[in-house]
Amino acid sequence: MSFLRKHITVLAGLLAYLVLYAIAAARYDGFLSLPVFINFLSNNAVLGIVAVGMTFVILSGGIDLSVGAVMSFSSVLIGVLIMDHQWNVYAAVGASLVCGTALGAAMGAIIHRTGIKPFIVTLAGMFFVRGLAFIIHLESIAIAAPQHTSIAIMRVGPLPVTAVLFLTFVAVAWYVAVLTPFGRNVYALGGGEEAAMLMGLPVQRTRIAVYAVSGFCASFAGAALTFYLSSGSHLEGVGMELDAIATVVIGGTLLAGGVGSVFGTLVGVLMLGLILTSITTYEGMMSSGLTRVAIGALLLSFVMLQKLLTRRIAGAGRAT
Amino acid sequence: MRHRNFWPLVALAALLVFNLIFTTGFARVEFRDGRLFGTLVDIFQNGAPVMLLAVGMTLVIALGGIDLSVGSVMALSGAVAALLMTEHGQSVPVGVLAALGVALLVGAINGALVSYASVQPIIVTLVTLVMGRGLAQALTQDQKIRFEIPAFEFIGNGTVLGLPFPVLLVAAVAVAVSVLLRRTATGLYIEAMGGNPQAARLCGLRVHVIRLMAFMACALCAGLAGLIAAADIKEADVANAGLYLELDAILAVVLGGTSLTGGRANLVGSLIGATFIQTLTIMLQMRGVITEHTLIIKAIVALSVCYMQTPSFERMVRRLRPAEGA
Amino acid sequence: MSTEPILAAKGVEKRFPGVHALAGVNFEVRAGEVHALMGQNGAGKSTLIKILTGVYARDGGTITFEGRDFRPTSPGDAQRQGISTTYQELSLIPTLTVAENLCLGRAPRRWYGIDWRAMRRKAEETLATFDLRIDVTQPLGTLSAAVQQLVAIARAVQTEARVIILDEPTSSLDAHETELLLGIIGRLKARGLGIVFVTHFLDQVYRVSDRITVLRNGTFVGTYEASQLSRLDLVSHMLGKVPEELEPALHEHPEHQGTPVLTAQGLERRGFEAFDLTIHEGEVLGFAGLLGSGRTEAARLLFGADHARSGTVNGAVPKSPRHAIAQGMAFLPEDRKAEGIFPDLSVRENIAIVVQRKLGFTVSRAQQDALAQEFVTKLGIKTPHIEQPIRLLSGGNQQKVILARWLAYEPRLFILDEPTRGIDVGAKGEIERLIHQLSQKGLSVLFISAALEEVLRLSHRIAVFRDRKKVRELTRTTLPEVMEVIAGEEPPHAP
Amino acid sequence: KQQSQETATPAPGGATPPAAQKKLSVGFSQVGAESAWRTAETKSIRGEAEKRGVDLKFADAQGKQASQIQALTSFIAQKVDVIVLAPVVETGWEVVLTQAKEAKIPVILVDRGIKVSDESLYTTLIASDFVEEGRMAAEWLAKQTNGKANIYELQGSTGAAPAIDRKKGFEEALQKFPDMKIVKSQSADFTRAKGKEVMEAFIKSDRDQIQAVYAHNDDMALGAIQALDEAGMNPGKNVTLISIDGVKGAFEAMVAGKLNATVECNPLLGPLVFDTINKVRAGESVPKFIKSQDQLFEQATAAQVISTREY
Ligand SMILES: Nc1ncnc2c1ncn2[C@@H]1O[C@H](COP(=O)(O)OP(=O)(O)OP(=O)(O)O)[C@@H](O)[C@H]1O
Ligand SMILES: Nc1ncnc2c1ncn2[C@@H]1O[C@H](COP(=O)(O)OP(=O)(O)OP(=O)(O)O)[C@@H](O)[C@H]1O
Ligand SMILES: [Mg+2]
Ligand SMILES: [Mg+2]
Repeated sequence: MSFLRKHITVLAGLLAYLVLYAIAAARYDGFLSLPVFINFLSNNAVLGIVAVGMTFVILSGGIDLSVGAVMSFSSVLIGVLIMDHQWNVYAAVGASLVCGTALGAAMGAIIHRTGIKPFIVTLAGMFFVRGLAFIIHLESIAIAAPQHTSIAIMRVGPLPVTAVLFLTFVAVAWYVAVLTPFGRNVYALGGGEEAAMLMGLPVQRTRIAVYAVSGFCASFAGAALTFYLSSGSHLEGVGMELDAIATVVIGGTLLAGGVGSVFGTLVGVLMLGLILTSITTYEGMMSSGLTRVAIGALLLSFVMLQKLLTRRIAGAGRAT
Repeated sequence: MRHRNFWPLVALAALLVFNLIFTTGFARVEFRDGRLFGTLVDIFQNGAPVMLLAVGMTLVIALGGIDLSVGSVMALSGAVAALLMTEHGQSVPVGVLAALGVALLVGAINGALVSYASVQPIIVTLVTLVMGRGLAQALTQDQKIRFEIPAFEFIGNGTVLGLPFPVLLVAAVAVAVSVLLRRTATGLYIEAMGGNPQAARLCGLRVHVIRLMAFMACALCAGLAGLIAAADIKEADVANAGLYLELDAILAVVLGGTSLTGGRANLVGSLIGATFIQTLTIMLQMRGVITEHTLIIKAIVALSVCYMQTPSFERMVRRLRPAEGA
Repeated sequence: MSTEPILAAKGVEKRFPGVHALAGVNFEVRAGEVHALMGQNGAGKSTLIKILTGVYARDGGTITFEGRDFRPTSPGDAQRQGISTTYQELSLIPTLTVAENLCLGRAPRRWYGIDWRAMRRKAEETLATFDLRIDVTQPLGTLSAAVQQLVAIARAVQTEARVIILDEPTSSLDAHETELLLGIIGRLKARGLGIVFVTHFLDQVYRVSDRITVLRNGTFVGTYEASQLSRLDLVSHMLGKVPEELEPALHEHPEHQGTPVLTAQGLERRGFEAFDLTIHEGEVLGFAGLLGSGRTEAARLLFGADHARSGTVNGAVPKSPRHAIAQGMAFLPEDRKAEGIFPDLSVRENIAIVVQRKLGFTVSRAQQDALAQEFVTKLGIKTPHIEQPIRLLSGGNQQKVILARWLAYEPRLFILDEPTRGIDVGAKGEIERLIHQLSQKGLSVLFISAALEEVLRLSHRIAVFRDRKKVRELTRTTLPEVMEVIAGEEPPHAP
Repeated sequence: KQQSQETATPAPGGATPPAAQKKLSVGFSQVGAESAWRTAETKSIRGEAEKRGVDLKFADAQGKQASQIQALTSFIAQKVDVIVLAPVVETGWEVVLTQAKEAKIPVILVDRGIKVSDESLYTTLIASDFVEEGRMAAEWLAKQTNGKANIYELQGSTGAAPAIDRKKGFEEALQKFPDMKIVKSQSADFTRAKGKEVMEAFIKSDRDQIQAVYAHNDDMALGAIQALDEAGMNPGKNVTLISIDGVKGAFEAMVAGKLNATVECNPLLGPLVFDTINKVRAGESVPKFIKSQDQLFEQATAAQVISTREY
């Protein structure tokens, strides 16, 4: 009972996901198969990794609009380092992770030191990083290095490398969120910043770390993107911040902070992937406009279904 | 205590002074064809949509919400008006009213879902962001709709008393909203709801209705902005109208000093913020700064202006000039 | 008890814009002593505590801790050095579970990370010392204010500290919990800890404290041996004048015969047994019960703040607070921070928000100013000006503002859930007099308070709650009788 | 079930292939519907498919490459006969195209090339040459202004391939004309509103020096014309304007004498695409790059051509 109550939103989300998946499977041939599901995982891995980082930020009561830009930046940087400077793939990825983490930490530090709202700092960060990415390379850049390609086509069992990375991120993030003091401090920070400070928790360190984590995840997603696309791309990151926020919130994490879970985010990512794929690819609507309307409608019905299930299972909670 | 708009004004003034001195052609204002021309006029004319959005957004943010759908509402309202007036041969007033009606409807949907279904505002408006533009695209079958309807174009670039009509429209809306905020109980109620919705309910405020109205007002502003944007270029461009403008509007509101957590509305600040953004954009265009650098400059400037409004900046100023004191 | 102070502050200064909150305050606490910090609302008690624990930086003065100069940079810093605190405004995380709130920052760990099971056990044990047996895995925010306060206290006393500071820990506790807390304070004192204790309840002060420091208006009045300071002297030190009367006049307790202003029938919600209730014109009805007995819940049902599953109030299903207010009801919620104040709004706006409905749609600043000014004077609200954001006021003064909000509206029935919480002696007397006056004017009051004597003193009639159920109504009763009913040691009540 | 239904519907009208032969199924992954040009392209391909009784699976990627890759994987899973791809970006296609190749599905690229190490990953590219378009524009402008002009450039979206190539081609061709110089160059995001705004800024700062405007697409040029008009600067006469795409609005502007020339970038690729598909399926060899016919239109011819413009 207590387990059910505690994870109600995620469970409701999962249930709603299964319902929609069942409908899609009934509607489209070949939807209900392992390869299709694995495709979901790998196709949404990049967004998923970004969303994992975003989960921490939102749990802490903040928001990070720079993730898309950081991701693009990191992928372009990796491309430039490998193609123009003949770096080793691992070194290039490492360098981009360092850059991404540093950018995130810098934003966290600015937020903490100056008291400017995260929304603005990370919005400025988004502009800044996007500008930076254009400066290091104006175009998207194709990556064709044997070492890189060999990683890109690697598979673990039936899973492509990006899917593996995504699942690993979810697992590690779950561990960090639930079983480490840092994770709990993030929840506390989101539940009440002043209270957390008065309770003697390391508010400053936690906050800076949260944005650093988000920067790390975003730049890792950039690396995953290069494996997925074999290129460093400016374009893929545009608008990704909203997608990431949407998946996190769909997964039951409160935008106000303090409540939510990493598994919720996993459900959110799968959900968004399901909606987008089934509408744009399987349904194959001829009108771009109607496609968007359908995406929105499905998204909304998912959220409503999730709400309904939550209420049904939990019963009317204390209204206060 | 300094006036709350002190620092935003200082920033804007600094920017203007810089441009008047260093940007060639910035200071020039001329009177031609019964109308004022010049960069200073352009700032307000081109900035009109964002200013309108900022006005509406101020209400929603003060209430503790956020509205991401404004850009899509712009596209939708422009498309509806253009469609009615071109393909369905309706008169201008009918087109305008219908467009605003559609905008209001979207606002009502936003408000209702936030209020009655208690879905988080960011999710609701993200959905309407996607659907709104989609609907506009579906209505126009992905086509741009061009028109030559002088009466309608007037909304975008007509002249009244030597000033562009959009500027006057923004002024009128701003005055109306500010009267609503400061001279009626609405402002008090909205700020109360943003500050503590639970307490607001226990004080007998009609929380649902107020929320609904705020989202509708915001959408109405967006609808007007959409009309201006379409009328200005004589074309309803569903794919691009208002694209990403929600971010500009939110930025304007925050630059103006309204806290994103709600509880306080600073309308004048938002207008200053919008003016600031537009001035910066025009300046960068006039000086021929390339996009890469534009992005970086924008980032740094926005951060600095926000920093000027924080207590930590205030402390620094006080330390630098102890004589000034309180 | 040694006479060497562990923690000593000399000449502490603190200024806020427009307020000189502390002007040369001296304060010290010794090992093995309970030191009460007393003063009216806004005297500067909480500010002093926040300076001692690193929330605010001081503008002047010296503080030494165990003989060394002490400049804590944050509450966490102070905690690590050995000062553990519960602040006046609840400072816990409502979204986390009870167990986590108790253990945050010092959770038991195993090789793989946080040991949740051990944490739960530890939490249960800790709370057991307060006779609190609740499910520690539920989110703290769903529990009543009293439970939350207990958790905060438990968290503070659980650590290895040398000084423990408790800012109004008993403001929402019942007699029983207070008793337990005082017992625990005694034990800590015996272990040689220094304890700072802030409260507005004189009884409690005299029960446990060794010395008393009095602040008035941010200035230091003096430190006294508790045994050598009479109550009257203490109060006159606090007020700066000899009080007219310490205890307000007791009510006559006639059987009340006015016309009913509120009749509730079969009001019920999940887990809360249906109850009937009538309040008459000019009557003060008290609610009595233990912590969690359902007094707040019942009041909220009457006001329409929570949704009733069935039942009627004045013949109709209670719809919403708005509706109740339109019928002339007022509701002062028990959780000031979460449900009472609009933190960023000014004192004026906080007062005007309800009455604005009567004043009309257009706002007249002059009218609002006059109104706010009137109540600031009448209730003695301490604020630099009426445009001050309410969150900058001291706790007690915030409470007064919320009370003013409802007084200004002039309702027919006041539902006051713990109106005297955190209010100083002078103001408490003032509020009791006010309630008395209201009832004399023919207005009705539903009065809930954790202080049973208060309820008894003021009410014409008392409804007793137990286990989320209304069990009895009592008139012309005595303290022992009420306590008996509350505890449930009477034969089952026949309907 | 959706798909079985679709295939079950009898193909309409004349061009129906013999009943015995299975209907040709083609998967078409389109970028989105961000411009009139794009919608015209979609329409053309869809219309042609209908005409020829081809079962066309259409996937709108909403501007996202990930979406396109997903579409391609699902086309492969559904075993279509041919894939037509209008790539969002040039890079990042190796993996999915390798899958297509393994499944022996020919891939035909339309309107934009891709960068892959192995050219055999796609069968052919049917597109305009953006660099060539830029070159044509430059040469025409040089001729028109006698090799001497202050040019103001309105770029497309920063980082977008057409913007980069059209700029590159233009600048390359200008090398030959030392007196032609680009004074200012700003991104206007391919939109009319931005085009107007940026042009206004140019006018305010360098009003008297503006002699020529080069816009990377017609929409921006139309916006610029409006700005010039409002400033009383007589576009098309005092200021020479050239843009690329050749949408109907551009022809209208030329007829009105406000735009001087436009380089057509033809989106009506439908017939060409399906002709090529037929060739490929018949085993004929096709060139790696099939250039669609781009030509330059001037004011003089605009009036005659305008009636034939479909988009
Ligand atoms: N952050 C602040 N900014 C401005 N004024 C403040 C601030 N904090 C406290 N004050 C003012 O300082 C004075 C002392 O407040 P404090 O909270 O210390 O009183 P207190 O003795 O704890 O009162 P109470 O019994 O009501 O809790 C009050 O007048 C209050 O308004
Ligand atoms: N919807 C609900 N579901 C489960 N428990 C609830 C619900 N509502 C209230 N409770 C619990 O019921 C008990 C009654 O709460 P209430 O706040 O009314 O008590 P009270 O008599 O006012 O006591 P106090 O305020 O001193 O804690 C509390 O323990 C509360 O946590
Ligand atoms: Mg206090
Ligand atoms: Mg209670």
